[in-house]
Amino acid sequence: MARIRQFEIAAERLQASGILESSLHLSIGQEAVAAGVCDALRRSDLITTTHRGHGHCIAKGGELAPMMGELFAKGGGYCGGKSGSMHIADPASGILGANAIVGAGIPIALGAALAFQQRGTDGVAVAFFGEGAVAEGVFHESLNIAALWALPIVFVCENNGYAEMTPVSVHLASADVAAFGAPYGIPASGVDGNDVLAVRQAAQQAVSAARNGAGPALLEARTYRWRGHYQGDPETYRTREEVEQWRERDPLRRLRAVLPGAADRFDDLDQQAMRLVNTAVDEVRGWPGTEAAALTEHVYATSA
Amino acid sequence: MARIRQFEIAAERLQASGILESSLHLSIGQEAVAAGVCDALRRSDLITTTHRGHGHCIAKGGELAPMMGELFAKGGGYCGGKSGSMHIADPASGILGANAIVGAGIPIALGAALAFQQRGTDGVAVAFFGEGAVAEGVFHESLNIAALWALPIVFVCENNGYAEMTPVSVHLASADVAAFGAPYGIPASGVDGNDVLAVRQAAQQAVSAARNGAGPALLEARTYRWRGHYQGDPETYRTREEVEQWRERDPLRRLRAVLPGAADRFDDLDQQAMRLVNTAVDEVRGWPGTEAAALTEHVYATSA
Amino acid sequence: MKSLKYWQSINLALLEEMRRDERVIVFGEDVGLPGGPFGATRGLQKEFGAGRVRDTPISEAAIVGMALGSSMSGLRPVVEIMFMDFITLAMDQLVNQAAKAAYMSDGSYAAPMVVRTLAGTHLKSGPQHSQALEAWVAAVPGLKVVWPSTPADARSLLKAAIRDPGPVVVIESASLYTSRGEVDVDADEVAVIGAAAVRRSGDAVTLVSWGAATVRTLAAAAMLADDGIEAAVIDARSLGPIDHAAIRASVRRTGHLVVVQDATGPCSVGSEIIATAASSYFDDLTAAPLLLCPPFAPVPSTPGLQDSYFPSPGAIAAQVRKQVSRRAEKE
Amino acid sequence: MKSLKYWQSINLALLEEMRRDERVIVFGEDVGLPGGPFGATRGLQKEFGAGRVRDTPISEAAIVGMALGSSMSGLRPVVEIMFMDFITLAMDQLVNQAAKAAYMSDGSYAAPMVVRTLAGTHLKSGPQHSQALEAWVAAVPGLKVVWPSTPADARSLLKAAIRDPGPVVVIESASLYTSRGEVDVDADEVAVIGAAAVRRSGDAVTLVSWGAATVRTLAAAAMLADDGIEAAVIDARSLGPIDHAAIRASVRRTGHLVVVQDATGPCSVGSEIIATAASSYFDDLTAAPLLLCPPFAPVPSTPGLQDSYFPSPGAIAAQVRKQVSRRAEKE
Ligand SMILES: Cc1ncc(C[n+]2csc(CCOP(=O)(O)OP(=O)(O)O)c2C)c(N)n1
Ligand SMILES: Cc1ncc(C[n+]2csc(CCOP(=O)(O)OP(=O)(O)O)c2C)c(N)n1
Ligand SMILES: [Mg+2]
Ligand SMILES: [Mg+2]
Repeated sequence: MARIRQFEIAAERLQASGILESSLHLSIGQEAVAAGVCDALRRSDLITTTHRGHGHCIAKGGELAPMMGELFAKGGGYCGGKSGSMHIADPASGILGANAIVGAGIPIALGAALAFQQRGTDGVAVAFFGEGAVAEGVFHESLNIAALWALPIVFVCENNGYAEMTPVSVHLASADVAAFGAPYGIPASGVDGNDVLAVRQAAQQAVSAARNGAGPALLEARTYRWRGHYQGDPETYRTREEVEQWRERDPLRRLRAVLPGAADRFDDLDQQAMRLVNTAVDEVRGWPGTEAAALTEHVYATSA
Repeated sequence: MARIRQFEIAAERLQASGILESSLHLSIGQEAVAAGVCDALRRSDLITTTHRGHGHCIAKGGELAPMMGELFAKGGGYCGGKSGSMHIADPASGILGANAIVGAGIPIALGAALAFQQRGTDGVAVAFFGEGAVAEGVFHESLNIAALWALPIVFVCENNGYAEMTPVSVHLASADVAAFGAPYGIPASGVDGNDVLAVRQAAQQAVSAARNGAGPALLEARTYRWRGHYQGDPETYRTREEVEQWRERDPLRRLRAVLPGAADRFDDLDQQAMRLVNTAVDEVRGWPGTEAAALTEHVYATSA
Repeated sequence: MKSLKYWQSINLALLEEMRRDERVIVFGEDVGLPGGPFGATRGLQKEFGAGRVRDTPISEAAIVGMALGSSMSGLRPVVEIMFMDFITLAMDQLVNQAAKAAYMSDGSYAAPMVVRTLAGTHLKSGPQHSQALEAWVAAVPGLKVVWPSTPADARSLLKAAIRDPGPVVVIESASLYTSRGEVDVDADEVAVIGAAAVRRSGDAVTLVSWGAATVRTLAAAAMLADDGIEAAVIDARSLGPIDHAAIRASVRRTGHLVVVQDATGPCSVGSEIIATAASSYFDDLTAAPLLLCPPFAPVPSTPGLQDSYFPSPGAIAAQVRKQVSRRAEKE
Repeated sequence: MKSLKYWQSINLALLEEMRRDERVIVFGEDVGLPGGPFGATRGLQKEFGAGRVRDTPISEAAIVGMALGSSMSGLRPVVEIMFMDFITLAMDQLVNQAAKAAYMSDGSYAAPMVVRTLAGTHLKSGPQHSQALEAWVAAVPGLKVVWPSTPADARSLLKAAIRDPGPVVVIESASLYTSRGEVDVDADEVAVIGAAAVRRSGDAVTLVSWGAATVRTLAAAAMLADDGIEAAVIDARSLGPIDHAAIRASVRRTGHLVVVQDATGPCSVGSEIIATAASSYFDDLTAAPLLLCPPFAPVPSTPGLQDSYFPSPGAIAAQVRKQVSRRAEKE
């Protein structure tokens, strides 16, 4: 969590000061979901995520330098600097890809789960998505197929209360995303998404069931984004008080509070995360930018 | 019901004897759904339906001659003979259109419901669809919006146990289509789709609630198609016994049985229906075919 | 006359049409209270209420399907698909349903609906937020497609689209949203869909473009004029249908046809314009026509690469110089 | 050599590829036990089991999305979208996701997946079951697109598609499903995607076509031969990429280019072929090229009208006669 937080704070700062050109959708305040879920995963498990996916990628094992490099559009970024913040992908750490289309990562993760099952491995796929994606039909199509075929997938909905500028009450006719599992007989649970231990516990249960052939699960993590939808968002759709209330529930501070005597270790972790991020930023800024030739490279795969 | 039955039997016979070229998806055995639901509707209410939509169109008030004319590709058909069995549409009787794309009529009916609401009328829209359409994302997208906006729409699912050659257990991870209303708080009920009185009662309740501003409802009618998916279907996916069992539950005969002393009246109705259909067929066969010029007419609307 | 930004003109057109015709309603993602991601629907919900201006869930297929159903039932919906890349989610409703509603019903139904959507060059948002997919919709019988390049056209084309009896896709250039232009706000200017606009006249070469590419083409034409090459610049404005007559009229004088677009080449509107020239007025061409467009690749997010991806004024001017000198050789 | 029907060749290719490579899996609507709506997947589930050959729900977007995800994770999925009209429901997954998977990841991922789909002239099933939408996919960087017109090609192109490292759309002509042809079943024939086939040579005019239209074009060429006009017939086979070199080689000899297609005209593959001819080998053309295609209208169900909708051998021959006489006048 500390690493995610520091990564995004750094990106935010760099962008605000004009050093980083990338547009950013930050998950600050939501880190417990990424950390708690990915802690239940193996490196060989596969995830898909969204426009707000830095946290999931870091928690899954994505390295800071190539991630930051991608934001900086450097040739050494995870996507050669061609795709940016919304498209981090890395086979080595099991990141099938972040995605700029709401809901689109869900059936892709489903395909990964199909591959795990068909190849006879015990891998698990996780689709991270915001509650906004629940309104996209492909989410429901995917639930149905996952249930029919008992695929090893965990659907993780980060319900942060808003889709862009629209509150969930305006875009979803259900107070409860977990409810969407029921018609398909998919075990579903809601969890406090700012409590990393609770998230981890729920994820472990869902992941190990999926790994053992029990089929899919749906996990709704209720959380909140501290920043705007994107950096620059005027945020007219919510009050400062609301944001403040949620800042009180900072997942990092909460973890400190429940792990007694851990304050020192946490300070160390924060420091270490900050150092790692700073090192990555320094390193990456020295990298060469994406070369002009990259523009037309890899339009077609050359091997698979 | 009698009229629907006779219409489809006639179409079937005409096609089998090579007189009618149209491909056909018959609803024989499912007539109670069309009749029961449409009996709860006004002429000014609006429906959308599917590839298996003859029954809904006739029950909604579609006239036999222009319907049969459309099957025969006559200029006097409901669509000038250009669109055929899967595309009957008629503003006068409130048929927005049958549809050859599974699930596609659902959001169109939703739009009609939006228009009723926005124009301040008390009209109700009905989307008829098969259980196969439940797997299409747009069904769920439509449920959500209908619930959010409390639109006057009734979603009527004809669950006939199969989508083409695939049984519902293979394509839907829920034994119960009505269950899909729950997450959205949409009142839903399942009904014996071969019992026209039960269908009507359920439809009346749903329609009058929608008419009175109570929002959408979902109605699942369980039924069975006696014929193949299309005329010519080898039907290897089901047993003769299964078909026979369902023929026992013939909605027409069941209605006779529950309305005591009605046998004579029903015989009359059957006779009358047959005569009407025959008259329509005779009339229509004399009509001129669609003219060559029609090929490029109405590609663009000229007024609206 | 008043100086307005492109987005303000869109906003004004919506406002005026909603005042004029109470059947006009607006819905889409974030179009209500937030006024749209880039302001185009600002203030509408306040004036017309939450019934006529509705925030939808993220359900592109249902949005377009509802537009169709409501347009067949007495309304005149104007819906927004935030970026054209997202139209991929609504192609059934747009192409199989809306485009064919009039035809399939042999004219008993009409679908007077508008789909507004942002396309093309954008703020480096990458491969899934930058595509120019105009050819897909221009290829569909039953759809009309327009793409304004000026604030005045943003207003008059949108008005025309709203008043059209059939479905119209209005593509807007995100990169032009804050560009300014004079708009005759006192006149109820309604464009004719299907008519191109000659933005600059010239006898040396005919440049055809639309949307944001038009602005870069005009800049190129100014550079060329400095070199003594007078290029005609035609803003196609309507891509479905295309005003081939206007293009031909210019080519007849210049003999040279160059199309500049932000979409990739194959099966594009540029291909169509050039194919039509070759098929229908071959003898008016004195040299091979030319299509200036991005390489056949997705749009990268990379700031540096984006600039070499889309045809820039400098690149356009350089290519046109070559084109014109080819004639010189031939003559 | 063995005489096979088009659908049998597809079936054979699937069978052979599944035997060869256990990563190949097949899924789609009704492809399992029923063997596909027209038999193309018959017997596969029996041989390979319900794991490798799966019946899906009616969920086109999820089908293509799963194809992508599984292809990125070690499988080689071949999925079926029953009719190309239904691809409208899967365009996001196909175009925004699969086509860009390699590019967006800068080559770290590949998406070796195949989407099979039926298109074009069909059994009078009307406007939503007959569209030829090949241009949409041919226009997308990252996708390959093939369309066989013979049983032998149905096998060898599908094999090539399955072995290709990226996403390939294989379009099949429903109207050719029961047509017969010789197939060298003992050889493991794998086509080269991107290579056209010269079906008939001739020096009078170059006819280019693909899919079911090729068969009608060949029939037209036979009629023309009776009149002493020797037409070359090129079966494009691959529409993404298009083998412009093969077309040019023929046009260089004939000077005349006529494209025959079952898709409507604007922004089509035919437009692209003609635009490329005009842009790249203008001087090889001795007369205006010609596009023979349906009128710009949806496909009616009407039996009588469908025949005048799609270019028939007679209509093709008549137009080509005119085209060739045009040269005569010019010369
Ligand atoms: C298909 C599609 N529609 C619309 C958008 C524009 N958009 C980007 S993020 C977003 C809101 C997503 O909300 P949610 O899923 O809750 O994720 P969050 O941003 O809250 O993490 C929208 C509408 C998009 N990217 N893709
Ligand atoms: C989007 C789409 N996918 C597939 C098809 C092919 N198809 C036609 S009918 C059908 C089955 C529909 O089943 P259901 O909805 O249960 O209706 P029923 O035929 O049982 O009345 C299918 C798959 C189609 N027409 N549209
Ligand atoms: Mg959210
Ligand atoms: Mg069914």
